[in-house]
Amino acid sequence: MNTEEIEFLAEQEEVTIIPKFTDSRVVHLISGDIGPFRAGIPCVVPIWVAKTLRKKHKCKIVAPEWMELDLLEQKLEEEKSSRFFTPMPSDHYMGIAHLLLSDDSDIEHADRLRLTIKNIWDVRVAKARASADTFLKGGGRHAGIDHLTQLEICNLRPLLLDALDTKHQLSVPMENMSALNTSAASGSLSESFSSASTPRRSQ
Amino acid sequence: MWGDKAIELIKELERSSELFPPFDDDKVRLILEECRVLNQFIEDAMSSTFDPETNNYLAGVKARTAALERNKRCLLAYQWNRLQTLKKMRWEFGSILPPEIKANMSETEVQWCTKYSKALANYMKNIGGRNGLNLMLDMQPPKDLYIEVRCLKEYGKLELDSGEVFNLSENSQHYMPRSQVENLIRLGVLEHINWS
Amino acid sequence: MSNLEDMFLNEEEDDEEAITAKSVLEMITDAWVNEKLCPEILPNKAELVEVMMEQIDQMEENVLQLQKTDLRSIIHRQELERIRYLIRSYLRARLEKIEFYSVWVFKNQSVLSPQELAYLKEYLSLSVAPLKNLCDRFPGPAGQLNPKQMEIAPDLEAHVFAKSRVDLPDTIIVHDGPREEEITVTKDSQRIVPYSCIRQYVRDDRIKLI
Amino acid sequence: MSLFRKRNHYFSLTDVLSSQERVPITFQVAVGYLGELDASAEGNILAAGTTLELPYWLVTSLYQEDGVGIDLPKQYKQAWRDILAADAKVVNLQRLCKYFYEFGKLVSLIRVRDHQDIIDLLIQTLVDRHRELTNWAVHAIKQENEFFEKLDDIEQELSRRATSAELNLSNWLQSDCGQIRKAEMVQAHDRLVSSSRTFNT
Repeated sequence: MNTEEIEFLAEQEEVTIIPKFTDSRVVHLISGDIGPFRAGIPCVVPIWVAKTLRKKHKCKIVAPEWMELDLLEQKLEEEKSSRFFTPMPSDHYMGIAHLLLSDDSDIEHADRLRLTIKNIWDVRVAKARASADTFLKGGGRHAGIDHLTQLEICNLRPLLLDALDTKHQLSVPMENMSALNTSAASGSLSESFSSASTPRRSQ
Repeated sequence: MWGDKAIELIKELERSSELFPPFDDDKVRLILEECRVLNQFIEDAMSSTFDPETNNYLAGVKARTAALERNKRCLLAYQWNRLQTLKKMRWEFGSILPPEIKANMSETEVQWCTKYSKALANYMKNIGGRNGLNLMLDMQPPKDLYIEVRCLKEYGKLELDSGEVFNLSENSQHYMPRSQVENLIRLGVLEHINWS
Repeated sequence: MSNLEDMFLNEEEDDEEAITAKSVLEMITDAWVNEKLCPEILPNKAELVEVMMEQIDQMEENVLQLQKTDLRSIIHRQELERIRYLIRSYLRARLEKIEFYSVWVFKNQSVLSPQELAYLKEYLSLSVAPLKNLCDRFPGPAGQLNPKQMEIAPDLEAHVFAKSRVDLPDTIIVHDGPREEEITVTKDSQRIVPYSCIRQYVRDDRIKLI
Repeated sequence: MSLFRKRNHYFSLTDVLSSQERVPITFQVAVGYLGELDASAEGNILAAGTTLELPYWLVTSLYQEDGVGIDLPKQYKQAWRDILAADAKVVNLQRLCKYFYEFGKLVSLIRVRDHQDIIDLLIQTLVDRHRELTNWAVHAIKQENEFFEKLDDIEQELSRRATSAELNLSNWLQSDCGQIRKAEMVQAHDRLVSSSRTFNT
């Protein structure tokens, strides 16, 4: 999966908005009901709805609870000092930050929030790369990766899985690599010979 | 050496700077000629007498059998990989391929493309309810219903499902439904501008 | 019609067990992610897709009643585009595997929907033809297609990232050369593992790929 | 699709190419009907004591014959094992053998007594170079190609995949993602067509 596809998933997460309009009818979306909307009264909608409403100047988006500077700076410290990945407030923290903290965001301190979240991301990704390397060096075919989020995994995938697969395939006795090309394929002829003549040296 | 022409064919394909190099029928014919000679040896050997001292053809037969299999593998890999490219092109260019590419296709490949298109069309007609589902659309996650586009080349009139008609002349800019212009953007007729 | 459809249509009568449109959509979303990340083609969810396409058709008609500029219409249409994308991308991911692993999938065809199976058959016959043409020009016994060689099997030993939806009743076993390791899998735990050792759980939706 | 699956099947170009790499083979006895393999052979007999370097696929059909022996290609011999063990990162694998890993795996199958040594060498080399490769791939956007050109074919593909994931992410971070783009092949085609036009005029 790529970044855009994971962002698509993040857009389905819910967020609180403050509508600037009133419409007492509930909208029956396939993904669940939203509304009614009352100007000034917060309500919860999927992020993609919030983005659309906002583009039309129909609402303000409220920061999720976890999107708070003090909290995030604490999180950053925690992440730095832990050997493991610490649990994140949302499995889509990076995607949501990206969706909600644009340049003209409604959310206060958007710049600093964005920076802090990016710092957390950087610490985690560096940690992930280092442990990927250790894992690859150490051997073994499985490892716990609790609390890694989808986007982090997406970033790690080609670096780790391809190398891991390659390493594994080098080490297993070959059944299906290109032996196809030669001995197996020419088997029919050489077999008919082996009985007729010289004994073949066994491996 | 046996198999040299076959590996040249493979390298040609691997190293070509072209999206779809011409089908190298001359080389294919040379490889098949080599195979004929190899096969002749094997047939002759099989029908002659075997004598471990004076007429030991075993190694010769084994090596030639391997060479035959090798040539076959290279030829099949050549054709198979070209079909993979054609397939990808069907998804990217649509059903009409550029003349430069068409010119490089063998007769078999031209036919294959037609059949592949037909098979896909059949499948897409039979899925997703009443009207079928065109899988060539929505290649990226959708964002906005309407998007801004600039026309990169003269295209002429485009009629939307709604009946509305747009005149797509070079450098003109339009605000149009994403779902109905995505294809033209992917083909390079339109450019998606001012996205968010 | 299928049980699923019955449940779906009876949703108002039996609230507890009912499968709502929302939950069908969630299941399709999960199927999409799994299919994108899984080395092999997974059992099809054609029933879910059918139900969802009917929903879409219905919703489309309802939306026609609304003014095009009505905010509600815009949001509905946007949702329809999102769901259609999801279904298209999901079916494309399957199609890609059907084509690439065609011979292997043909042998394991129970995972396909009837439409996919029909497509696979057509694809196989049209793809074999050019290769067979070449083989026909071959002298001697080599001039035959060997179906065994043509078969490309998915790499079930490929490593994947997985997350468990449940506490698994049994441990899973990871083979690493002569060594075997047992792992207890708890709900929401995440790991890197070879696909082969969680295959059955991915296929029955107890473990999802991430 | 896993990199392994993509590169290893009957139709795979990389698999065909890696089985074309050469293996030293010695005929201790004269062998008939193989003169074609040796330009200096007289008639169709390969003289006793002839040593040739033949493509892997051909060697597999002959190496089990009486009086035929194979040697390890130089890159898997002790001298190179030592060099790679000392510092695998600095070795130009591309020059040493374009399909170092995949060919090595193939060779290990026909040299039973060296099998484990070769596999160990391949794995150790892959692991030793991986960190460097990762670092390079992640920062590839702003670097020159000198490092890349030293990678074996599979390493190059690995790092291309990693680089493209990294690029995908950095574009997204710069909000460069919502744009609907020209299809990849259409773009490549247009570029080729326009460059050939420039060339012709």
